[in-house]
Amino acid sequence: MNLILFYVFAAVLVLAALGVIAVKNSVHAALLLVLCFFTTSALWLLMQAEFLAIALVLVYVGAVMVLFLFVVMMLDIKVEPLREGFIRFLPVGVLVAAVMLAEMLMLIGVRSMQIAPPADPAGHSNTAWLGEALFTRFLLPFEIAAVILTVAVIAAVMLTLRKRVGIKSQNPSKQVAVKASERVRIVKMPSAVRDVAAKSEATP
Amino acid sequence: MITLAHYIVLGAVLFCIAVAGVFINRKNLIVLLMAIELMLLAVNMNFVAFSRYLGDAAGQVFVFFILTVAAAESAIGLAILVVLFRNRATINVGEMDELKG
Amino acid sequence: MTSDSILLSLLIWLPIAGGVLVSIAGGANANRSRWLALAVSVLVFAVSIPLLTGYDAGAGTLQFQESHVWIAAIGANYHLGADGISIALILLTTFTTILVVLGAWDAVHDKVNQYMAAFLVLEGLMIGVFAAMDALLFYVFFEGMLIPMFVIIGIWGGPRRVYATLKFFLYTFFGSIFMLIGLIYLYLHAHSWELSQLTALHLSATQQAWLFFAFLLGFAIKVPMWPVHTWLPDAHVEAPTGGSVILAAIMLKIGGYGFLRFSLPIVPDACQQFAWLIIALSIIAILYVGYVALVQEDMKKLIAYSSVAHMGFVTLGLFIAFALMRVSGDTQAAYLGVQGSMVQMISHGFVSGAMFTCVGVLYERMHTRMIADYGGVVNTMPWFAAFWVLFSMANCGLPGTSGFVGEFMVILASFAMNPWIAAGAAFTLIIGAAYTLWLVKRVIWGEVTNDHVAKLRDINPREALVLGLFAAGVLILGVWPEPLTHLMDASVKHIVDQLLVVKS
Amino acid sequence: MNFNLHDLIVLAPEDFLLGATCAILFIDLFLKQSQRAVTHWLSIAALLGTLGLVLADHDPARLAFNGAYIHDTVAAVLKVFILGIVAMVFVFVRRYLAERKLFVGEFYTLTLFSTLGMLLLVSAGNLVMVYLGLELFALSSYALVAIHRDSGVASEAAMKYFVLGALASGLLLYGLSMIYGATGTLDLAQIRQVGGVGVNGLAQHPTLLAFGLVFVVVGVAFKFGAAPFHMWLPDVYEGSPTAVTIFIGSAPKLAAFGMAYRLLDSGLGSLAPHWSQMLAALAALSLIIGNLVAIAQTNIKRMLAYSTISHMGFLLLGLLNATPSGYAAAMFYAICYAFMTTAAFGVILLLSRAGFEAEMIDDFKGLNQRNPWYAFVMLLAMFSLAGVPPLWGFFAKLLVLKAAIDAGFLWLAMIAIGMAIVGCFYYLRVVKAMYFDAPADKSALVLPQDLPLRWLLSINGFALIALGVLWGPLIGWCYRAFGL
Amino acid sequence: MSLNPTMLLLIALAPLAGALIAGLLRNPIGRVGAHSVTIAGVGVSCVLSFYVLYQLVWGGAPTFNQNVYTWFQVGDFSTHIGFLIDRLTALMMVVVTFVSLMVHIYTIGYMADDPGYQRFFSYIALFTFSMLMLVMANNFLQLFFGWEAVGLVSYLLIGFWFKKPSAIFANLKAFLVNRVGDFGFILGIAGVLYFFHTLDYATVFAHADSLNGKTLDILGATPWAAATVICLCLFVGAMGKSAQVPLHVWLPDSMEGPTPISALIHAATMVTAGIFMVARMSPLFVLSETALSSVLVIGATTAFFTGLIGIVQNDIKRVIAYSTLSQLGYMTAALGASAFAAGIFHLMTHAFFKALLFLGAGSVIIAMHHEQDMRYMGGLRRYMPITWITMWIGTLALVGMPGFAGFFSKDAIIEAVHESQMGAASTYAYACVLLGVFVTAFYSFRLLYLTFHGKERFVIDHGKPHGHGDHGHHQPGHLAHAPHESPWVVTVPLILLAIPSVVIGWMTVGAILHGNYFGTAISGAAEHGGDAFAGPFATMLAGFTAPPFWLAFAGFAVATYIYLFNPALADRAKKALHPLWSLLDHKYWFDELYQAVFARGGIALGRGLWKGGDTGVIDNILIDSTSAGVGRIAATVRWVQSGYLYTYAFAMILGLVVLLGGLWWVVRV
Repeated sequence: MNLILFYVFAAVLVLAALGVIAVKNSVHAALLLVLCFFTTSALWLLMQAEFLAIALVLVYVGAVMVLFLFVVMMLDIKVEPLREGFIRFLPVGVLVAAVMLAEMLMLIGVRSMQIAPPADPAGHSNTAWLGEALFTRFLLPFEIAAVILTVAVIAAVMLTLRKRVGIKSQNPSKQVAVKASERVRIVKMPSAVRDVAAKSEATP
Repeated sequence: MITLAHYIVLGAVLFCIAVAGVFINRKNLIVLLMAIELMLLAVNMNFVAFSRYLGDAAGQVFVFFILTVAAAESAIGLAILVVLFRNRATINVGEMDELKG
Repeated sequence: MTSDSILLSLLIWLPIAGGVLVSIAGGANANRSRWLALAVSVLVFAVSIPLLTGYDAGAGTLQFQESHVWIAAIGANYHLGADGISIALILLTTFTTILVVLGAWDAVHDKVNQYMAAFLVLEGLMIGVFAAMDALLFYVFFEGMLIPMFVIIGIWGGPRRVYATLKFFLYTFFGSIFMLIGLIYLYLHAHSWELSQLTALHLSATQQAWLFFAFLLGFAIKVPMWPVHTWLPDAHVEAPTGGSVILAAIMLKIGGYGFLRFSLPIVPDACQQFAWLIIALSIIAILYVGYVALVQEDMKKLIAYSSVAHMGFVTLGLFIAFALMRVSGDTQAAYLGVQGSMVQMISHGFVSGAMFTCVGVLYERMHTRMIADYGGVVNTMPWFAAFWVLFSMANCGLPGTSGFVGEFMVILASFAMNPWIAAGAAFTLIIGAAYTLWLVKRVIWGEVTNDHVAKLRDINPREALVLGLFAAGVLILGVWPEPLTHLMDASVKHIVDQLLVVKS
Repeated sequence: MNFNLHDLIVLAPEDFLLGATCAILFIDLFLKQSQRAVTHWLSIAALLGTLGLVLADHDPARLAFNGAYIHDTVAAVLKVFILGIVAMVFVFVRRYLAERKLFVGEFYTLTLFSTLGMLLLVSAGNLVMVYLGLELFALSSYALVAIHRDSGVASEAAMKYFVLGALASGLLLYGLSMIYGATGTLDLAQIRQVGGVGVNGLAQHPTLLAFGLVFVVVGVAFKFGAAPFHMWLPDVYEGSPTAVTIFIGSAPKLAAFGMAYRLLDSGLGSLAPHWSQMLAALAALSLIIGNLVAIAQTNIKRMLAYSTISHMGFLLLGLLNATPSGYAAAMFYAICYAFMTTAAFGVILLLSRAGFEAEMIDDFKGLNQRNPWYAFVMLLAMFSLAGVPPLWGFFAKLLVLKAAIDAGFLWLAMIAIGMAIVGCFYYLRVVKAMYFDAPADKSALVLPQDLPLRWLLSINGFALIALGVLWGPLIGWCYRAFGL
Repeated sequence: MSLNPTMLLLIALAPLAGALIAGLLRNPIGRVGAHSVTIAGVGVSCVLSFYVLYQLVWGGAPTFNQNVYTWFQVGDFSTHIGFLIDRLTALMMVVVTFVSLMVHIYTIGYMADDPGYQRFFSYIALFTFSMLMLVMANNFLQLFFGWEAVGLVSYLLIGFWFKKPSAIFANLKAFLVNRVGDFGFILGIAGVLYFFHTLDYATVFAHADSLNGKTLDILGATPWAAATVICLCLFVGAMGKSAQVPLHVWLPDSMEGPTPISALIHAATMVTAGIFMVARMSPLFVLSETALSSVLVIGATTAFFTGLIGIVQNDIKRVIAYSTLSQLGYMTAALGASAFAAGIFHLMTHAFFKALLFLGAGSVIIAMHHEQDMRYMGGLRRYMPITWITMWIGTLALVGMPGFAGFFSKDAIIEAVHESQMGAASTYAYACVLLGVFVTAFYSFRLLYLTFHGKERFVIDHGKPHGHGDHGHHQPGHLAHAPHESPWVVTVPLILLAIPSVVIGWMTVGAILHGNYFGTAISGAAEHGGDAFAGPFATMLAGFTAPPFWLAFAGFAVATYIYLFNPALADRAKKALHPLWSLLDHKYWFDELYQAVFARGGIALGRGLWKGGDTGVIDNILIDSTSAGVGRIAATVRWVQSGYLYTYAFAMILGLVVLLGGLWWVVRV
């Protein structure tokens, strides 16, 4: 039963993956990639990796792919010219990929991997199992991952945030923070009657 | 019975598709980024499978980190893409050849 | 570790420090640079005198030794030492540098401080080459020389200086870097860079053959031997006078010196095996290059080619010694061959240096080096002509001048090997005289050929001093070479005796 | 297994740097542009403080965080030089940034984060740490390359760097997954142990580990910029602002060495015969491609990029020896290379002005007449890069050649020296331009009033010759780091 | 009583000192100073040389052989500068210094108007020094030293008038041809060292016999006798210096130099160095029959064939030059016939009378304002009687008029050649030397008649300005004023040389040829003294009946008839025998041949090697095309860096695939 499920999901996954790299439209590709993630998630569930299966959907589908789609939409890219030359270079690409796959399978030695998974101990919780490892043995990496995310934020902001000049927009915080003394400027004006000499001095 | 080999072969196939996607794709940068995501997916598949069949949590923890980093990576990648698009008004790989030789 | 004397260190670092001083203190003030450089070079020469007086020539061993750990991690030592051969060459260096500084007095106006500094630094490096008894140290000095010379030719050289200096640099770099591989290989076996250790190493015939060719590339290009000599004419032609003088007088010697210090003692069996090759190349150098020199239209090129031919004697002398020792066991002739090539090196230092200085004197006045532009110079420059004829005679090996001594010894020694080799070498008597005296005929003798020659003024006292000092060297060495041979005799014996050790 | 404070003390330098970086990030927010110098000096102070902490720790090698973090002399040496060089880079680039409106806090924070990534990378004790250190360093670099947002070439370079970098880390990860599968552990020490006795657990196939190794080698080669994984390098060097190029071109090579050492020796040391061969092939290709293509360049930054490729080929010569002395040679090479490259780029930075990048070889024409001293510094850098004694670069080459010959790769050493001659040619072209060509503008060079840059650059140049003569202590340190 | 080393040093160094003072201080000391100091130097040498001769011959001094200083020492082998003074040396010293002294004095007159006056004195004094070093040497090295030094001075003196293209051509030619000889010489020396391990005469000659049976592989299958090789090599040196065919070509051209040096160097002393050398080496030469027969043939050939050329020459000096060649041939033939003493004897007599002839010719040339062509002379005897008479004396000595110096020596040579036992070589040589006598007489008297007798063929243009300094710019045969006898500084040396030309043979023939004068200095010297010697007078009387006298007389007669009585006959003969005349006029085309083969051939070869070898193959093909090739490869490889991301990625993947393939290749089992 599981095996059938595996083959189904695997087939979908591979087809979707091929679709990602082959379809014309970036939006379609993104959606196919989402499909890939879902099927992968299902395959991981088959391995009782529940936490990661959910995380994959949440992180990727929920965050990363949305970002992708957002960018695709935002950039308003013309699709047609992006497809040129695909067919011409396909044979070489397929050949190299095939050679690589052959080499990989040869060297991995899949035949020796035809083993069954060990049985799970009773009451095993994948999440607890992971959590324990994460916060004991992998505490330092965990912290560093946080730093990496910080870097990503800094970098993304730095690269994309623009203070555009020449735009007349209000600055609400400034507006709110203004004091009364700054609102009114008292200008001392001379009284109407002045001697002629002073006037002529003022207007050169 | 699903053996380890099933997952590893699937991972390898995915990986090769991703690799092919990177260098067959001559035009669209976004698809290129997606191919890279596919590649990471293949890697994750391997890690999860090994972790499961070894009964060792470390592999799955690694996947956790990969997911995290990949998210950050996408953010930066897309940011760069946006900057590039602003400068060049294109994300066509074939037009990105000012630096060469 | 040990330190008999700091004299050699002083000789190496004093000029280098002096060079730095000149380049900084001299600044844009050309005269100050000149005087400073002169002071430094004279001082260095003065410091080198104790080498001669303090040397126990009878022993022939390394003296004035100084050894400190340099790089402990790889066993490299700062080991200096000098035997008779080194001392002779060091003195040649310090002496010639003075003349180069003097010779450039009026010839160089542009960036004088840099010019002088480059020569002083070069002097220090060259002394380092002759004094280094550690292979790595040797190599560092050996290669380091290229930098100042590259700059000298490139900045102050003639119109094709860039081509010439690049060719010079890449050619010599090419050779020496293969030598480096050889040295590293040796180091990996000996776990030391000490020359004495490398010499003591036992190597198989194949290993020796490879090493031999690695060294050969390095030294043959430096010497230069036919057919890797073509950088030399270009470099000489384009180099400023001082550059040519140093190049011919000293840098070429380093190739010969290298053969003697490295090839011969370290890979004696391969040297024996391939002696025929070197001998053949040397004879070709003497004959072929002699003919090529004959037809040159540029004075400097002619002298450059004659240098190649003369250096052929150096390699010939060294390698017949080999063949002799191993085949006929004629030790006496072997000494004579090696000694002859050493004397030839010193002598060629004087003669070629003097010849290039002479060309420089003419070039400063006429700004051409083409033979065809001259003629009848003796009419306007009699004293200069006298010097020129003297040096030309030395160049064609006239007895009584230094040029004769080395050639004579080598010819005598090579007869013991094979009369035909001697005949090939002796042919230089004819061809050497032909190209040199034909040059003299076309440049010096005859009626004044053009207005430019008619306007030439004779050498000034400074030039006379430079040429006079060269002439003194040429004549003293020619009339009485005994002090020089005595200086080197025991050291030569020492080296030649090592040749008999079969290592493989 | 429990967290203990001791671990954080072992990590003191990284702790300090992270804290300082965050502080700078925060402080910078409140600074006006005219006060940006505060960020500049604080960043340098942070680096030097970290450097001090690294030096202050004389304890012998130990681990922290369950082996995730290795504190040993190798890491210490690499960190000292990484920090020192980054600090030097900061001094070098200030004026350049200011003149191009790039003098922003992000440059400093990103560089500091990147540096932190490098520090962690060289101390990594398991595969996760390697990956995270690498990514921390790499992600910051991608952003840095694009820091000049209005520059088309910069963003193009950043994009190429990013895509290829991501591809490379994908490949690396794939390899790591195989290693994990083959050995059942992520810990480098354990991997070495397991790999040493044969293949363990699930992966019964004998070549699985070696299979993973290939991907690891690719990942390492990418970081070094070794051919054929070098293609990002010229474009990134040329496209980035010189201030970023000098950073990318210097310290990361040390980090890459650290990464290679951790992965290949600490982790996969048992496969040394395999990876030696692979590195040999990469080295040969790097030497050939790097040197040959450099000849054809007219842009000095691009030329230096190709020269980097060839130098990485040299560095690999040391690495592939797979013995402590070979590693020491490679590390020495990396350190030396970093200094040579900062000197060369330093002169470019010095010569550049607002609106003038000084990045063409022709821009150096007649420099000797206009400013002899900096021409001389550049000359030293060029001859050192070319490997001419008595400059530092020669000794670095000497050691790696020795290592290669020692390992039996005589053919490779021959290629290396053959290519060194070719290499000489293009370095000499720069010297030729500076010394032999007449300047387009004969006036004396107006040097910027940036005394820290001028002094430090002079010192850097002088170091190339001083360490050429007295390199004993440094190589001694490298040797000791590897237990020799 | 033995010789005083200091005195010997003084003999050698006094001329050197003179040369240096005159040469380096030419302006401060002026003309008078220059000639005074050099004449003083040479004079001292001359007097002391006579004293040395006296001591050796009459004072009973033993042979002096002592080193002055070590030249170099290598291992156990050392070379020295030192003196070997035996009777041969002493004889040579006397000849050299005496002739040199005469020439010095003569030069005062001859060069009176020349701007290079001091330089000239410096040179000839230097020459005297060099020649003395040569003859006084006690080893091969010093011999070679002197040998080359005289060559140098010869070079400088031939080119003394360095503005004359012909002069600077001639000096180059002289030097180079001599170098060909030296090439052989130095190989000979090398051979000596190889076999004897020393270069000292005494040791070498003492062990000369050890050479017997030693061989060298030179050419072909059979090894050559060592003695033959060495002697032939040494003789090549002698051929160069003593201008033997085929290396004779430089000597006639050397007449471009001022006449005094033609007398001194190219007649009396330097050119005879080869003869001296072979005589010195006689202990070696006697070991090789082959070498001796070669010497004989070459000497005889030179004696006859170069003499023939003298017949057709018009230049007064060239006639004497060819005569010198011919006489050198006689000397060489004597050496070849093992009559070393006879060779030296002729060397000595020849030195006097040939110097006399040259100086006489020089005197004529002064009178003719540096016109040397005999076709524009004639009848000069009226203007310059002393020259005329001394020239007659010299000529008589040359042609071997019984009683005159040349008679004794030449007769001895002809006799020796006649007696030599070398088969065909001897026969040929004998024929040559006999015919040579006729030829000698013919051209000698032709010279006398054309110069001093007959009618005047020059024109005296009074009033035309002229300068003594500019040579060769005047119209041939036109003189500014009438010729007159030369001043006493010229005539006195003529007279002083005429005296020995007459008497020296008479005085010394007994001692030298028959009296064992040379003792052990020359091998084989006594062998030919075996026949009965009844004193010079008897020899002289016998000479009148011998074939040489009649041949000489025939020559005299023919010359007298043609040039004194029937001048038109000469032209007719010239036309009738045109091919022969042309052959002689072109000196057998030696010059043309050498010019074509060695000069032009050498230049062509050099150019070929330079353009073809150095520039073509080494530089263009090996060096430049390599660098160009590298550049092309660079341009190609650069193209791979296309700028496209997919190319970059593809390269990475390809790298990965290759590495994987490599791994697969390695691990496949």
